[in-house]
Amino acid sequence: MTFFFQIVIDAVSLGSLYALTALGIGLLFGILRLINFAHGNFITIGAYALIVPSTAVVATPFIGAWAWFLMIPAIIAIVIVVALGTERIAFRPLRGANMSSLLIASFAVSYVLDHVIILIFTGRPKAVNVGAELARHISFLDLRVPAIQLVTIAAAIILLGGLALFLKRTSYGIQMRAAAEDFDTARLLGVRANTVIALAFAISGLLAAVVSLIFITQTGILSFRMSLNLVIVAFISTVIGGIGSLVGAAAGGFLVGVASVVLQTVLPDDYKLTRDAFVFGFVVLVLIFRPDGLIVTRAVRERV
Amino acid sequence: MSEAAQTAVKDDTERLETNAVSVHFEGLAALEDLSLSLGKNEVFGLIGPNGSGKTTFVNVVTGFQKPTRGTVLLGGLDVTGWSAHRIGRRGLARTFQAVRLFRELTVIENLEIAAVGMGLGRRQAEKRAFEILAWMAFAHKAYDQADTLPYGEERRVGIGRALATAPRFVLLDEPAAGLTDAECDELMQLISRIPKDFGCGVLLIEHNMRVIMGVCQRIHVIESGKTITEGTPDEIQSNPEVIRAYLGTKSEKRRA
Amino acid sequence: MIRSVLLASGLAVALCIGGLVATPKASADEPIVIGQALDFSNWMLTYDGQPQRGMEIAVEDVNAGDLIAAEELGLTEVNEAKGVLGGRKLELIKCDTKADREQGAKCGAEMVQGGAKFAAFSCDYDMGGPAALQYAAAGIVGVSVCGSDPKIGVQGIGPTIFTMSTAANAQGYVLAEWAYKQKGWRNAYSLLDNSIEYDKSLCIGFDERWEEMAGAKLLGKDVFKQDDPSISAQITAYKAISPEPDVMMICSYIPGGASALRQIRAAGIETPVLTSESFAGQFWFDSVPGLANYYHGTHGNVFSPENFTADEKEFLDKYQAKYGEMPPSSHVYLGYSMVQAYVKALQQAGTDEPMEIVKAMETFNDVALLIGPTTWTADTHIQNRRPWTFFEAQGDGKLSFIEKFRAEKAWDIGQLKAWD
Amino acid sequence: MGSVGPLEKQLRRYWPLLSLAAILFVIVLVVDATGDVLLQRTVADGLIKLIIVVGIYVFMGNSGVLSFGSIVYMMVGAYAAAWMTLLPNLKKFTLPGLPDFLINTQLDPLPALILAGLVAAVVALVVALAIMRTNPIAISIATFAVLAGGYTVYNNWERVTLGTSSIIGLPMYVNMWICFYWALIVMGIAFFYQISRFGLALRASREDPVAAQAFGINIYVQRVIAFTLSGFIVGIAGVLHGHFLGILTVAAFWVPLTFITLAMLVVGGQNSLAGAVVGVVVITAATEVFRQLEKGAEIGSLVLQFPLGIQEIILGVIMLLIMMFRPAGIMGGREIPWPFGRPKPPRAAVTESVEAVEAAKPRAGD
Repeated sequence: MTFFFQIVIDAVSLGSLYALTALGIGLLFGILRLINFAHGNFITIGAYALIVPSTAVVATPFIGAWAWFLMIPAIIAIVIVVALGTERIAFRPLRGANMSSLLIASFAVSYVLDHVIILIFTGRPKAVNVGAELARHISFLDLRVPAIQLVTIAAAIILLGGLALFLKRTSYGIQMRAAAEDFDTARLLGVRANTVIALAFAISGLLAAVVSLIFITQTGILSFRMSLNLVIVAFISTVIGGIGSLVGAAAGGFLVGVASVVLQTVLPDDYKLTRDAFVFGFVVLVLIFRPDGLIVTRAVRERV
Repeated sequence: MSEAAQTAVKDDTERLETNAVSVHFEGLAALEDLSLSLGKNEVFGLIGPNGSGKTTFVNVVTGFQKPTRGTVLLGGLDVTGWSAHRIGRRGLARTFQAVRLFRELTVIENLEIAAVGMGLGRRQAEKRAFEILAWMAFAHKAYDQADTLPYGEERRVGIGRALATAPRFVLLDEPAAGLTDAECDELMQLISRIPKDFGCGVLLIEHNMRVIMGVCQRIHVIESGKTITEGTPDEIQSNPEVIRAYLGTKSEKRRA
Repeated sequence: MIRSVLLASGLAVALCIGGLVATPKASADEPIVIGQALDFSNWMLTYDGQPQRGMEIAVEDVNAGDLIAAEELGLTEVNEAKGVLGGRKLELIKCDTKADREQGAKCGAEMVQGGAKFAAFSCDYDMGGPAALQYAAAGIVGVSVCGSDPKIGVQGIGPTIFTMSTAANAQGYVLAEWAYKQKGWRNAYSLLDNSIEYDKSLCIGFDERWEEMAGAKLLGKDVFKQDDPSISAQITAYKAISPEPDVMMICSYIPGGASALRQIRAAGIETPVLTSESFAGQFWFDSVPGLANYYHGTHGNVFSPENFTADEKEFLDKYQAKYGEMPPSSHVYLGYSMVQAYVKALQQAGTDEPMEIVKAMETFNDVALLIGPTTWTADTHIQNRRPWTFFEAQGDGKLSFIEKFRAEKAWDIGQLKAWD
Repeated sequence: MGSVGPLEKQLRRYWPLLSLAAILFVIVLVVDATGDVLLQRTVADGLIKLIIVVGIYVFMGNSGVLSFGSIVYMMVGAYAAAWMTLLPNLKKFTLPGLPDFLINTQLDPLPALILAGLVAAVVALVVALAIMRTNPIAISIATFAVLAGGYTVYNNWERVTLGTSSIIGLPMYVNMWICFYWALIVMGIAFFYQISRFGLALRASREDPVAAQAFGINIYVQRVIAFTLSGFIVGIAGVLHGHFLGILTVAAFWVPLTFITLAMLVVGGQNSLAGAVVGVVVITAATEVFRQLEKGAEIGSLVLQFPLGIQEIILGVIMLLIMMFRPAGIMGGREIPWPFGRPKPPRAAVTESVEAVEAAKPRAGD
C-alpha cells in the first residue's frame, strides 16, 4: 500500500512538472500557433543564471548563493526578461507568419541561445546546489517523500489556480482566452494583440522560471541540453490535451507524466527500455481517434 | 463553339432534387422540409433574406453538411450524406461566396484542378481548361496567379473552375456579391449561356434581384428555412408574401 | 528572385574559394603531423577536451626534448634530438567536430588531407566512428582518445585503429573485482542509464563478473534515461529491495548521472555507490552536497596530490603552468600517453609509415606510459586489464586516492572476433 | 508574339527542373575541378541533405502540412540498406535478430538502395494511412510522435539495429557524383509529381481544402500518396547517408537533423522545389564559409577569425532574419522563372476567346 502511494506521488509530481512546462508552451501555441522550442532555453537560462558566467570547469554559485526570497524573484525576473526579449526581437516581426515559419524561427532562436550558453559557459555540464533541503525526503505516515515533489505539486496547483483566476477574472485574462480560442476574431473585437502576446510570453517566462528552479533543485546539474526532452514531452502533451485549451495542456502534461511513471513501474525489465515508445504510441492513437485532443476548443474547427 | 459544349448531352430527364430536407442545430431548425427540383436546361434561382437558411442548404446539397432528415437526389441517385468530393465527382460543381480560388496557383491551374478532380489526366485537363477560358473570353489571363486578379475576375474564374468539371449541375453561391453593375451584366450574360452551351443546370443563390430576375427561369423563395413559394420571375415579383418577406424589407438590395 | 539565385550562386562560389587549401607534402625534414579530429566546442568537450590538452603538452615536450618518462620508454635519444626520428618535430593539426557525425567524417578527411599519418578521434564510438573510418580508409593510424567500446579497433573499424582507453566491459570487470575483493561487498544492485553504448557495456561487464564470483549476488537492476527529469519511480522500486544491497553500481555519465545520484542521496539512500570513468572526476560534486560513501574508479590520479607519482607530478606541473588550473579529470593522461606511444612506435619502426607504426604498437606489452601499463596485440587494440585507480568521497567534497587495482581476470575480447 | 515551337514549349515546361539541375551541375563540376577532397565531402553531404529536403518538400510543400517526422523514414531506409549490404557473416553475429533471408543475402548497392527506399515508402504508407485523416495540426504532431516512437524502438532493438551502438562495415561507395545523380533523380521525381494531376490536386488542397473537396479531390488519398513518395525519397537519403559515412547510429536521426533540414526547406521557401534546393545550397554554403572563417581566413592583409562556436549564432541569426524579411522563404514559393518572357496561352484559345467576346457583344444589351 505504501508502495502504491509512493508511486502515486511520483506520478503526480512528474505529471505536475510536465504540466507546468506544457502550460508554458500551450499558452503560446494556442494564441500564436507558435511551437516555442525556445521555451526549453528559457528553462535552461533560468538555471544557468544561478552560476557565475565563466568557462571554468567548476561552477561558482551566483544568484544560486542568494537567499531564496531573493533568488526566486531574481530568476523569475531574468527569465521573463529573456522571454519578452525573444518576443520583441524575434517573434513580433513574424506576426501572422505560417506555422512552419514560426517553428523554424523558434528553432533558430533556440539554436542561437544554446550556442550563447556554450560560448559563455562551454558545453561542459556544471554543478549547482540549490534547495538542497527541498531535495531531502520528509516522512509522513509510512511515506518518505522528497519535499521537492510536494513543492512541485503545490507549485502546479498554485500556478494553475492562479492562472485560471487570472484568465477568468481579469480583463487581460479574458482577452487572452479569447485570443487563444480564435485570435483573428479576438482582434476584431478589440483585443490588443501586442499587449496580450507580450503578457503571454511573460507568463510563459514565469512558468519556465518555476520549472527551471524545480528542475535544478531536483537534478543539481546544468547542461545546455538539459531541457530538450522536457520540451518535447511538454509539446506532445499540449497536443494530447487539446490545442488552444490551457486546461487541456496542463491535463495532457499531467497524463504523460503519470503514464511515464506507471509504465516505468509496471513494464517488465526488457520493455522498460522502450517505455517512451509506448508513450508516443499512445499519443498517435489519441491523435487518430481524437485529432482535436482530449479537450476540444473552437480553435481547431475548420470553418466552411 | 467549344468542344465541351458540343458534346454535352442535353438530357433533360436528369434532375437535381431535394426532398423534404431538414437541418436542425441543437434543436433549432435551420431548414425545414425544403423540396425543390431543377432540370439541366434551366437557371433556377433560390432566394431568401439573410439567415433564411440558404448557406445551410448549399452545404447540404454539396455534401459539407449532413441533413437531419430528407434526401438529395442527383440525376436520380441518392447522394444524401455523401462526402463533398464524391458529390463533386458525381457531377455537381459549385462556386463559393468567398470565391476560394487556389490563390497561389495560376488561373489555368485553378481550372485544371477542377478537371483533374474529375479524373482527367493533366493534358486533357489543360485542354478543357483552355476551352472554358476561351468560352468565357479569359484566356489572355491564363497564366496570371489567382491572387493577383481583381475581385470581379476572381468570381469569373470561380465559375470557370466549376464549369471545368463538366458538371451536370452547377451551384452558384452569390456570384454577384460585390460586383459593379457592368460586371453584373457580364455575369448575367455568362450565366444565361451555361445551360445551353454546357447542358448543365444552374442553381443560382443570389441577393441581387436584378441578376435573379434577369437570368432565372424559375425562382424558389425561402424564409426561416421554409419554402414560401416558387414560380417564374413575374409570379415572384407579384407575390405579396415574397414582397413582405423579402423584397419589401430588402429593397435596398436592388442596386439596379 | 534573380537576386536570390545570384546570392545562392555567390555563396556557392565563395564556398569553393574558401575550400581551396594548400596540401602540405611530407619530407624527411618536415614535421611529423598528428591530427586531432575532436570536439572543441560542443558537449563532447567534456570528454575530448582533456586528452586534447594532454596531446598539446606532449607535442611541446617532444619538440623541446623534455618528454616525460623518456628513459623508461627507451626514448632518451628523442629528448636529446629534440624531435622524433633523429630530430623531426611534431606538429598538431586540429578540426572541430562539433559533436556532429558528418562534421566528424569531414574532419577525419581533413586530417588525412593535412598529411597526418597518425591522428586522434573522439571518445565515443558513434561520435568518433565517422572520423575513424576516414583514417581506416586512408590507411593511417587512428587512435581514439578515450573510446571504450571494444568495437573500436581491429574488430570494428579497421586494422589501423586503436584506442587509448580500457574496454567498458573490462572496466565493469575491474570495478566488480575491486568491490568484491577490496571492499568485501556481496550484494550488488546496478542502475543503468541506457542512453549510450558505453554505459550498457559497463553494466554488462560488471553484472557478468559479479555473478561469476562466489557468494556474490545481484539483487536487482533498473534502467533510467540520461535526460529523465526525475528517477523517483526507480528510487521507489529500489527501496522495496530487501535486504538493502551493499553496493549500487551506477552506469551513467554527467549530467544525468549526477542528477540520479543527487536524487538517490536525497531519498536517504546511503548505500555505497560505485561509478566508472564517465563520471569524470569531481567537478560536479556541488550537485550532491555532502556526497559520502562514493567510490569512483578511473584511469589515473589527478585529484590527490599526496599520491601523485613522480611522472604524474611532472606532468601536472606542466599542465598548471600552461593552463593555469588543474585538469578536472584523468582523461588528460590519455592524450599525453597517446603521443608517448606514437613516439615510441616511431623510434621502434624507424619510419612514419602507418603499417609499420601499427606493427610496432602491436608489440607493446605493458609499456609504462603515463596513463599506466599499456598492451596492444594484433587482435586487441584496446586495453582489457590496465590497472584502475580507485577513489572515494566521504562527505568532504573531494575524491581521495585509495589505490591502484588490477583485475585478475581480463575481459575476453575474443567475443568480438566475429566482427572480422 | 511569334510562334512557340514545340521544343521551346517543352523547355519552358521543364525549366524549373532544368535550371536547378544546371545550377547544381555547375557547383559539382567546379568543386570536382578543384580536386579538393574536403570540399567534395562538403558538397556530397549537402547533396544528401538536399535529397532529404526535397523528400520533405514533396509532402510538406505540396500539402502545406508541416511534417516533423520525416527523418524516421531516413532511418528506416538507412537501416534497411545496412541489413541488405552488410556481410552475411557479420550480420549473423552482430544482428542475430534479423530473419534468415536477410542474414543470408548481400545485395549490390543499387538494388539495395532502391529496395531500402521502398521499405521506407511502405512504412510511410502505413503511417500515412493511419494519420492522414485528421486535421493538419494533428497530422504534424502525429508525424513527430511517430519519429519519437520509431527512434525509441530502433534505439532499443539491439538484435536488429545494435541499439545505441553503431553499425559499421557498410560499403562506402557513395561520393559526390553519386549524390549528385541521386539528387537529380529525386528532383526529377519531385518535379514530375508536382506537375502531375496528383501534385496539382494536393497543392489545391493546400490552397483551399474546402474548395478542393468540392472539386472532387480526396485530400486524404492525395496526402497519403505524397507522404509515401516523400518517405521513399527520404529513405534513399538515409541509404546514401549510411554508405557515405560508413557508420550508422540511431542517434543521428533525431531532432537536430529534423530541425536543420526543416530549416533549409523553410528558409528556401517551402512551397516550391526551387525553394527546397536554394535553401539547402544557401545554408550549406553559409555553414562552410563560417567554418572556414572559424579556422581563420586571410582577406588581403586582414585575417578574419571567428571565435569558436560563434558560427552557429550567426547562422541562427541569419535564419531568423530571412524568416522576418522573407516569411515565405528566399524563393517565396516560386520556381525559377523562364528567362524569356511569360508563357502564352495556346493561340486557338485566345482566338476563340476573342470570338466569344465578339459573339457576346450584341447580346449584352438583352
